[in-house]
Amino acid sequence: MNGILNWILWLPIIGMVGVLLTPKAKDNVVRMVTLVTTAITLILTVVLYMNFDTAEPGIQFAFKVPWIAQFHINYSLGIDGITLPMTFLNALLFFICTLSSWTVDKNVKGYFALLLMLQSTVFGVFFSLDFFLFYVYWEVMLLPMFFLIGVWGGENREYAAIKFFLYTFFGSIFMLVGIVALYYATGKSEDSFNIIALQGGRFTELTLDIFGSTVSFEKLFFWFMFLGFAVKVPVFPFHTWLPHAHVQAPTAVSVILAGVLLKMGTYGFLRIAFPIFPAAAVEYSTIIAVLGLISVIYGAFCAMAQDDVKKLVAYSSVSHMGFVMLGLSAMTIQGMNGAVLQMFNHGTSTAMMFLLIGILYERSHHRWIVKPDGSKGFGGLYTTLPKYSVVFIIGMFASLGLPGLSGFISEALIFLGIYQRFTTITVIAVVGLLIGAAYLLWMFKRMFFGEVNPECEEYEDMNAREIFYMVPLCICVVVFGIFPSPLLNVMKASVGQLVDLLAKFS
Amino acid sequence: MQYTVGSIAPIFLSPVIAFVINAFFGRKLPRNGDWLAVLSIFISFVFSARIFGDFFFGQFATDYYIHKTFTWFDLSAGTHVFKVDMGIYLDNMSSIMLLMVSGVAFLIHLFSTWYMDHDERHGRFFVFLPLFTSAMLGLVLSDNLFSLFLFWEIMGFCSYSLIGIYYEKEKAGDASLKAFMTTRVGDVFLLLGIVAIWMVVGSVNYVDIYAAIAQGKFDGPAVLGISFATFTALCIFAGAMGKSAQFPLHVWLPDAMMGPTPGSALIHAATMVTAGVWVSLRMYPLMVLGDITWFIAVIGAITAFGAATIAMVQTDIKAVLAYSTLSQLGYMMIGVGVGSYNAAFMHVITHAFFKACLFLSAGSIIHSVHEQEMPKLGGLKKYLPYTHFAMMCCTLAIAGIPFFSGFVSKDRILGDALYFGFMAGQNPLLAIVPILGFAGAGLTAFYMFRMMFLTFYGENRTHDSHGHGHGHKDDHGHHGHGHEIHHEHLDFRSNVPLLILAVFTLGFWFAGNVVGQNFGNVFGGKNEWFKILVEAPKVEKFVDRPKQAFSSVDTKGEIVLPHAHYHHQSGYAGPNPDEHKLHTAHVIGAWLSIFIAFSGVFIAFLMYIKKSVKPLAEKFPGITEMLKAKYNFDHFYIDILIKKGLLGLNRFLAWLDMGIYDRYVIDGMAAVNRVLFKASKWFDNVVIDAIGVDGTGVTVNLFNLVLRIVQSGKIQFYFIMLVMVLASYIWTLNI
Amino acid sequence: MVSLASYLIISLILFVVGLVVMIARKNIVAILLGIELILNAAALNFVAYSRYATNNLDGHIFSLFIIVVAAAEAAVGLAIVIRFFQIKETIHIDEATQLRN
Amino acid sequence: MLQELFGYLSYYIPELMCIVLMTTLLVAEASVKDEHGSRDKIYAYAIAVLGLTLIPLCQNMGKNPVHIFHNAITIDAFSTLVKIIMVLGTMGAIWLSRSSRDIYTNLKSEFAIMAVGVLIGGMLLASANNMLTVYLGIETLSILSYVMSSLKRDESTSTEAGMKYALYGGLSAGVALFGISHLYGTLGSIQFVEMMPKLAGLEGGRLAIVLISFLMFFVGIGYKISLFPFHMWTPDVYQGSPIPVTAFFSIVPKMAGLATLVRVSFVFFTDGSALTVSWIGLMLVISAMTMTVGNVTAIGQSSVKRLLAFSSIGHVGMMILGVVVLNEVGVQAILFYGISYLFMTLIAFYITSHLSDMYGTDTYDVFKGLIYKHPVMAIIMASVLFSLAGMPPFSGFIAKFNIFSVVIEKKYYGIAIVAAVNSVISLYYYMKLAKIMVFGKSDGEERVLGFTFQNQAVIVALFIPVVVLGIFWEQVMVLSGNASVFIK
Repeated sequence: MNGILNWILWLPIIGMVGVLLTPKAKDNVVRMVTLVTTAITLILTVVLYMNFDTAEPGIQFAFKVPWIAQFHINYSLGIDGITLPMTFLNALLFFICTLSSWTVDKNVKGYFALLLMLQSTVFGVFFSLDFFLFYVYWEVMLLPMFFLIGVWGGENREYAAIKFFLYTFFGSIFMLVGIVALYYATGKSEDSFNIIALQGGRFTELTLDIFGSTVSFEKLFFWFMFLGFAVKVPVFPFHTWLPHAHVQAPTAVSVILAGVLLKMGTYGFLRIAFPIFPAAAVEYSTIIAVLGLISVIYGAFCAMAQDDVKKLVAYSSVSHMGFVMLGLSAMTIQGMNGAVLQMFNHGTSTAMMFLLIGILYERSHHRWIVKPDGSKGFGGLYTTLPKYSVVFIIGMFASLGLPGLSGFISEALIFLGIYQRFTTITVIAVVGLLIGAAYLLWMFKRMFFGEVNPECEEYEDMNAREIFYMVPLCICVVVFGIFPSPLLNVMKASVGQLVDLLAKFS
Repeated sequence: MQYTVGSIAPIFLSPVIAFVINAFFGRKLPRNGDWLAVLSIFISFVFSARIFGDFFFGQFATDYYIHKTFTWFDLSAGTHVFKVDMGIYLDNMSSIMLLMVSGVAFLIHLFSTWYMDHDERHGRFFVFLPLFTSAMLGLVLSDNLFSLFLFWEIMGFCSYSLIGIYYEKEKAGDASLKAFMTTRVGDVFLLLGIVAIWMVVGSVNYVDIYAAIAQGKFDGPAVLGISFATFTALCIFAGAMGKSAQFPLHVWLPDAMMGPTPGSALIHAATMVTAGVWVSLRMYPLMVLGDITWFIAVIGAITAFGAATIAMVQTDIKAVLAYSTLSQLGYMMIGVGVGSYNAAFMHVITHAFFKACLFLSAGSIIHSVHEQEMPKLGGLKKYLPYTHFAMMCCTLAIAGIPFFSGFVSKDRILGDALYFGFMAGQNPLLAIVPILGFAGAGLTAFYMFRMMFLTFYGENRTHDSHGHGHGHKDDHGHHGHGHEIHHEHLDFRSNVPLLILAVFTLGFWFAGNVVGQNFGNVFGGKNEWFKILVEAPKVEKFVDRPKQAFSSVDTKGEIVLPHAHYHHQSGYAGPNPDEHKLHTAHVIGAWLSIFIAFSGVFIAFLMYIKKSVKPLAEKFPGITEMLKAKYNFDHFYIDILIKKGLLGLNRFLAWLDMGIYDRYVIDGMAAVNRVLFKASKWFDNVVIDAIGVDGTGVTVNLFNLVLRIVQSGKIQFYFIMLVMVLASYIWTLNI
Repeated sequence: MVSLASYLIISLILFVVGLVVMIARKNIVAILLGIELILNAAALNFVAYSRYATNNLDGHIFSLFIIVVAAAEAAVGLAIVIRFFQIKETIHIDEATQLRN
Repeated sequence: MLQELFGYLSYYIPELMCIVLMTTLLVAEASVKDEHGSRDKIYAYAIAVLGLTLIPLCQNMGKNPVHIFHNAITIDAFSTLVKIIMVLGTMGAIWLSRSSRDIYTNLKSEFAIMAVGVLIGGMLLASANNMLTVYLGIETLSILSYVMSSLKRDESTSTEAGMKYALYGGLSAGVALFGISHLYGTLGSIQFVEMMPKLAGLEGGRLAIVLISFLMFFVGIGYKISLFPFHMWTPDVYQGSPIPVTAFFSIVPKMAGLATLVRVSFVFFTDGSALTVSWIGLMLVISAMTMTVGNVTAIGQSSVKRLLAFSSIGHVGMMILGVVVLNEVGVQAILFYGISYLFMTLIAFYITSHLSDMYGTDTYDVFKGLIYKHPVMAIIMASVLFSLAGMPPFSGFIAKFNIFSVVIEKKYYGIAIVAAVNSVISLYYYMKLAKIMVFGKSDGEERVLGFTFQNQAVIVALFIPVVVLGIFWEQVMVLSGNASVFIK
């Protein structure tokens, strides 16, 4: 069973090679190859879920071979309860995105090859238990994203692509410094890159003097890591790449970006920043909470002012990931579980939103709620696209946290988590929920209610393919809204372990 | 005797099943499966009736309750334990509520099958209505605030969908958005309160909360300077204000009448809007502990009076009913506030019956006349006799005429309010509560009869208005095709529910002594069954209760409230009760309200039948204008708060984000270089070449600029640099 | 009897003169001459040092090499300057400012 | 005596081969007539011989370090590895010059000749063990470089470049020589081994003189590897010279200079003396400045050649951080950086050269929409740019990683941050190029003539190490690790 992670990790690459080997002008072959690859990957993740031992908080399916013996760098993979939902999400979303990208006709080979490469790298980030390997995947992930946004993106794509790239690189280069510092902090020992072995607050006592002043190693390098991950999440001061990237990216890429890539940031906190520097994490949790709060409110406010529906959803992602940060800063089981659950739920609901916007875009070729000239971009879609509207309602209410749909439980848990630590922040954060409902419903009202806009009359409703790939997400949103246990049971052991660790230092 | 879950769950589950089936296969079923919905509700009705019977006919002690829990999900890991329990909490109050909800819902469903016939949204309607009913029943059954909030929000969603069911209307969109958002304002605070209670008390079970209150354990760190009990009480009441449309969150309810009339009848009159009152009653000990009962009373009074005043000038029949609903909800809140516990709850029940009936009658009028503007109606008595009969009963009830249900409940509330305001030794300013309350009662009688007179009496005005421009008034898809009256449409599905509901507007169903005096022995020994069955929660008895999953619990205990002894005779649960004064207050209240009610009716009669008095609009045009503008709340909220305030802020922030922060701060890193590049090019061409390269260039302090000068291509300048740098290095060696 | 110091001072003067020439003169050939001056200053140092301070022949050998290299450098330098003159018809150093951003 | 000399010569075979090659090339060049076939033969010959020199070099890698010619020359693994890098660089440059239009056809073999000459100078410098050798190395390197940079005889820019190089080189060489002369005087010898011990007992005026002289000597090396503030000639010369020359300059003289810098620092500044401390401080400042200057100025450039010139300055600034730490690991990092840098730079210059040949200019626009004309070339170029910026999974990342690690091991966090920020800046301008290449709409679909099958094959071949060193870099690390251990 230990090899299965390798299969999941490298299957997309095999698929990519297959795509590249298919002769030119055989676009459907390319699409089929990609589809089959992602499907098999999805099946494998389900197998993974079947064989997963929910009682075990630690790493499972571990796989480890030495890579650079001189530096004790290993090719070591493994997952735990926090990774598994992300893995499933990743496989699912890529399968769906392959279907949704069926209509891409510009340089199909390159597109799908890059898509598969992206999937593999994202899996790599989630699986790797070796810090060096983690960093490599973390960085390599940028390359396919860069080209996917840059080549297949909207009118202003270069700017967005470069911005995304530079932003992340800026953050991660500091993470690199942190990684190397850890390598020497452990005295170049066997486990100097072993993420699991580094965990547990080994560096609490360590100090070092820079420019004469003595600084705690842990506190200094917590911020290095923080920078690396916060850009990805994105937390408030580092969020401005997100709207550009989302608006410019093609639908599938926005879905992946919002659905999985943002989660890599919070996953970094859960897997690296918090466990390796627990004392600092506890000490600075207030700052994290405040930043999360700002992201929630600020993102929601900005979202409400947007006239471009995709930009609106992009800002809503900022807001929702702010909730995740709040949950993380709580450092209680409610908050942490809520955060991980929110990572998954936001993945599904936002994916739905972006896919739906993409579907609409294919018909309308614009995304204006209100056109720059002030006229209505859409209107009366409810009348013209009934099926579409129903799915849209599900996705929208899921992401505004209607009870019975997935968003609610995670947000409620997050609030439960933070209340005790940060009462005032909780009180302010509920405003985020309020505005969150406001901008979504207002957008919905402006687009779907009222007289049918003459432009929208000849849009045809969702076709079989689109319905087919929306259904799994609807199921996720509804089922996990009513029975969250399948997810929570998987993650709670690992989360509990992490909370225990952090509790030691608070 | 024991209740198994199996005998309770169907109440909630059968509508859910109906919803699921209709949602997926409704289109394929005959009549879009409306019969399925009706059937499912009937099943719940039967089960609730059984339970009510058991409770009513003394199967149990009056303070018996059933508490069954199961774990929804469980986060326990290692040392941490955290479970989210769901469960059923069933006591006298909920048994009554269940019966009311399922009964009224059943009748309304039945009516809707007639009303929604040939309506394009028929199927959609019968998807949401069962869902709503199930949510409402679930809310009544649920044993903790969390699941209550769950159903609470689902009801909100149904209300949103039903208001916006005619989505091609712009106004429908506005109304549904407004409804959801306004209630959401309260909801988030409710959620906040729930979270606070959960994390501090450790559970949101009613019984746990009661126990915590009784043991004085219900205190946590003060929030925002407010004591914990007050904070949580306020949060929960905020939720109640949203749902029950209390001032200042009342604006959504009138607009909610965009929805089809039966929907309005069920959701916005009978059940959902009373959920706020329900939660306030359930959390009554908390309200007392947090000492915000006076606040509740004041809010209720303002709502009751304000809404009544607006209702006086409304011309749309549904609008009148909407505002009367607001006003009545205000009375319920007054009841909660002044501690008139069971009267308040009784008013919930009585109001549910007569208001549902009123709405259905209005519905049948609209459906047969396709007109809902009262000035264009009139003289319908002879066309719609049944409707007229039912509506008259309800009007009498709501106006507070003796022997009708409305009188019983409202009179008790007002009596307690009188005591609360003048005799209970409260802050004298609280006298406002009874004053507004009585005034509102008079206005109620007036505007209800105004409606009756304008609609059913006088000559028929439906024919002299022309076809055009009335279709839109109709909440139907129909567009006004003349105004001939289709009373032949009326069949049992439309009439029977009305009549049944009308029957329940009689007062003696709810209390033997309909005029304060006890005569007639209606329910052998249970004359005052309401007082007997419904008591304010006696927190003491919950202190040490056995708690195991799926087992009914039977406990008795001392009857004690945090600050007052529950008063058997009057049912008064407010502060410092006094036997005699209470009695006096009730007697005074009774006669006062009778007098006021009749005078209200009389004025209406003079104005609209005898026409001896000029109607309001001509008498006080100024006031009328203000009332027609609904005190400008909508304008204030939407134009000022939302459009100017919130949206302005948002636009500003968004501009700040992309226009300033992103463009200059983030891109600045690169932009600086580009700018300096240009600047330095200019510097090169102008300065360097003009005055030739000498040391001066070095003094320019822009880093990039210096670099570019350095790169000026003048070899000798390179030499100078070299020498100077060498010299400076030597200098730094300081020898 | 001339002391080491005087040689060093002479060579320092040569060096500085060379520097000044290279910086101040606008004639490329003059600048080449400046280079020669500097090289000679160094050569003088070597000879002087090996005569007075270090009793070995390294200095002398070094200075021989310097002469050779200086010759080669001057040759190449002049060649390039000639080329430059052929193209630009001037040997004014400030004409050589084509290469710049 | 004599067979001792022969014993020495057995270590000196590579240099001798190069000298022979140079002379034979001269003769051949004089004898051939101007037709292509023969010229190609000359190229084949030159590259073949250079390839052959790799064999004795590889042998030398294994041998124990020795000083030959009375301590004038040290043959050890370090210098040998540097020489291997330089030889490879020279081969690459010569191959490039073969197809480059930037060099007049009748001068192509001159280019080869002088490249080999510079290579010899570099080899001399790399294994120089006394001041005389250092000086001769620098001058051999320089004098031929002047000619190379002015190889485009009819263009004023090229001539100007040559002249500037000559004048600047002359000055700095002179300054260095002046410093050397005083060192010789105060320390009493020109042999490193004999000078080092004398450093200990210095104080007062003599110490001052030594310090100043070291600084002057440092100017000589600094300008060769174009450290700030002696880098100013670099962009002008790189811009003026033909592209193959630029490529050549950005590899061979730099590696030679670095080798000298490393050796000198190791010889003189390994004890914790005051001298060493100030030296480290100086080097830290210089490396920080060099990186920043190189990268920040590179942003503004409009010509790709100039861009690469400045970026090479930035890279050197990165590399000398390996010197600052003054330990074997640092040298290891430098060597690895050199190896990976060699391939990346060659590829970058190859593609730039072919494109600028095609369009007659080397502005960014020539890269426009390359992905549509030559997808493979475009992807390789993009990868190389990312690699230069230090992105995994390419060798550039590992190189930077090693530098980071050695610096952080010594706890120089400040300079580590500077380096980090610099690599972000560098990514910015590299990506400006990558962007134009990938996203820019190409005007025409016409093929670039330069990308013949041969050239593409070479580029791909050069690209393989860029990837392999990014993933399986352990062997090369071990190799450079062995090379980093050398005697004083």
